[in-house]
Order: sequence, then structure tokens, then C-alpha cells
Amino acid sequence: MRSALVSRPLDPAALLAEVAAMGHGATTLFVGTVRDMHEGRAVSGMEYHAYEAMAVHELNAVVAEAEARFPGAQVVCEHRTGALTLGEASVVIAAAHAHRAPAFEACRFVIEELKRRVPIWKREHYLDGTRAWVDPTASAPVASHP
Amino acid sequence: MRSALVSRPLDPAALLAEVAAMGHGATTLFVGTVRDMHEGRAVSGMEYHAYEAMAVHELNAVVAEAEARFPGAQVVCEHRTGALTLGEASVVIAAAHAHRAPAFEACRFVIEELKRRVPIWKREHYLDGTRAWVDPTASAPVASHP
Amino acid sequence: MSVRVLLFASYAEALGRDEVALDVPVTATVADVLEQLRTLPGAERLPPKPLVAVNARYAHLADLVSAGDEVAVIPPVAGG
Amino acid sequence: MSVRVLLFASYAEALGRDEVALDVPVTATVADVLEQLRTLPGAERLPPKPLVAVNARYAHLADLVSAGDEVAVIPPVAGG
Repeated sequence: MRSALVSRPLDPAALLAEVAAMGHGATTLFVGTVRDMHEGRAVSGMEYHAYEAMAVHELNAVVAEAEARFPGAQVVCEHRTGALTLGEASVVIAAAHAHRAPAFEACRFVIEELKRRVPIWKREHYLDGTRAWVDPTASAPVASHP
Repeated sequence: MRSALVSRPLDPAALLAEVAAMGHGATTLFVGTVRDMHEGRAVSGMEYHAYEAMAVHELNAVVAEAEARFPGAQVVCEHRTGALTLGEASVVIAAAHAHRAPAFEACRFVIEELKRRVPIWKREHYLDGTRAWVDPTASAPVASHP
Repeated sequence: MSVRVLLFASYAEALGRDEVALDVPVTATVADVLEQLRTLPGAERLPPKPLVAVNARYAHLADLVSAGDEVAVIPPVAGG
Repeated sequence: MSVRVLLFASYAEALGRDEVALDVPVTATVADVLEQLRTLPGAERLPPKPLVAVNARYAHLADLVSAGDEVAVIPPVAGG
């Protein structure tokens, strides 16, 4: 298992290769990317910020929990920080196992837990020049006052 | 959507790229690979055979059903035929969507349906020189009488 | 009339061939084609009710077949 | 004693800074640190019970803090 917070572009194929092993019959990958619309607003880009020391610890704990919950799974995860353009990957998770059910479930577990507890925040930049912090607990983004 | 039965090595990164779009926030990938053990026997390789005309039709129908069941999903799938060595990919499925739940579910749907109804068979070659057709409905592989 | 029967994987091995032409009555069903197939050596190793496709689509035992149809006997599939 | 309070994202914007040193009693809890923080301008925009971490681990409002601790006030996370 391995996880990292990185400021360079993510490479999904490298993570796939990292979990490859002769005993694995199934590998799943999740890639999160910056999309052009969010809650009806046209997005031009995204900034990812993290409480780095804590995010590194929590992300690692999530990946370790995935491997403990699905014995035999091998899981790696990288999350990007900094400014991302549309279509760029913000997170990549690769999970491999002898069988497909735990490979899918380990991958899903990591993205759900990551979104629940890893201290990372994102600020959306809109085509109209405004920007706002994304608050998944609110119905609409929190207006930003830079 | 696209699906294919191919005799060349599969390229997961190419399928990921194929489903990329600015409106997609989530992409999932499933890669099935030949593993070194099956039901306690050491495997040296695998032959995949298909009823080609029907397999092409059924695989395409499965991918089309995935996109219909998860509106907005974009799904591609390639299945390999012929002789594969350990660690080689036999099937790759990429599914992309604005949101992660349908991306995961569309990918999972395709592999489950594929295994249920696409007329493809595999013959395992064992390290001891024997071989057998894999029968998922049986408790053990069917002995092969070539 | 004649239909072409395709055999795959363990079923092809059981009968020692992957294709056979069978003569069946004009009103024959898929079940009739299977019954005819069972007269061949090795066919005793087929299960009682194998999956069947007619012209590359899954078919029912009661479906009628036509002259020149391609009737495939489908072993348990094992893709992925 | 002094603790270091870290602010992130919308909370940093609310208070116009991403870090502040606060003086609290030796027996202070996380809740006491938050109460002290609320005296600062902009802090009225924090929610009533924000998530808090002490030394990079999630903490409870009743947890005691120690001199030199790093107390982070965590806005709703939005990774992925």
C-alpha cells in the first residue's frame, strides 16, 4: 500500500502498474477529474489545498483500512494539490485483488472515505471570473471573499 | 460506447483516454488479468476462445445496456482472445460519468453481465502440463480431453 | 432440411468436432436439433439442457429452426 | 500557555489569516480554544461546532490541549 499528496500531474497507468502482481486477477482504477460544470455553473479550473501533514496521515490511514477490510487487496492512492485545469486528474486510486468484488469495493471504499475525512479543500474558478470554496455539506458553494 | 473482441494485447490507458470528456468528473477502469493460481492449481497460461459473431453482438449489447441503465455514462470494453501469459489483461472496461456512483456501477455492470452471457470460454494451462476448460457453474474445472 | 450445428470449448471436445450438419424435419425446434445431436458419439457428455443460440442469438428449446440456420450449443461461458 | 491555531480554506478567508497564536489557560480544552478564537473579527462566520484537529489528528471539543499544540479548525472537506 502507498498513498501520497503530490503537486505534479497524476499518472493513472503508473498506479495500475504499481499494483500489478501475478496473484491478482482483477484491478480497478478510479480517476477523479476536474469537470466543466458544477451545480449549473461553468467551471474554468480548480485549486486544491490540503492541511498537508494531516492529509498525508489520513489518506494513508484510509488506504491501510481498505487493505485491512479487504484482505489480499493491494491499494495505492495519489491526490493532487495546487491549481488544476479542466480534465486534469485530482485523484487516482488503484486497487488489485485475486477477485473482482473486493477490488471494486476497496477502490470505492477509498474514494468515499477520502471524501469524508481527508483534509483537502477545493476552490472552484468559474468562467465568469468568480470563485468559491466547495462545501459538500451545503446546497450551494460558499461565496469566496479573497 | 464501443466494444471489441481483439487478438492483440490490451491497452488500459488507451481506453481511459477514450472515455475522457470535460463533463466527466469520474472514470473507473476494470482490468481482468490471468493469475498464477486458480482453485489451488498453479496456472501457466490461458487460452480464450469465443463464438466470435455472437460474442461481438452480446458484448456490444452489454455495453449499450450499461449506458442506458446509467444515463450519461460513457463505456468502452475490449476483450482479448487467443493465448495469454500470466499477468496479461484479458478484459478492460472503462466507464466515465459526471459522478462517481454511476461510473463505478456501469463498470461493474459490464463485467458481471459479460461473465453471465458473452460466449467466451477459457482453457487453463497448468504448470504440470495439463489443461482444462474453466466452468464457472462447476465446483472444479472440467477435465480437458484434447 | 439441413442446419449447421456449432460446438465450442468442452462441447467441441466431447464430440471431437466443432461443427456438424444435421438433417431435421421442416417443423423442427431447437429441442429437436439437440435430440438429433445426441445420437452422435460423445454427445452423452452434453448436459441435459445446454444453452443454445440460433444465428448468434440466445434461443429457447421450443423455438423453430429454419433451413440453413446456425445452431450453436453454448457451454457455460467463462469470459472476463 | 500558547497554542497555534491553523485556519484553512473558507475559514482562513473568514478570519483573514491562516494562522493565529492564542493564549489559553493551562487546563484549556479544544472548546476553550474555539471560544477564544471567536473573539477575533470574522470568526462570527465560523459554524457553531466546526471540526477540529489537534496536532494533525481529529479531536473532540472536550479534549485538553497542551502548550505548543497545533489546533486546526477544519472546514467541510472536499477532496477527490
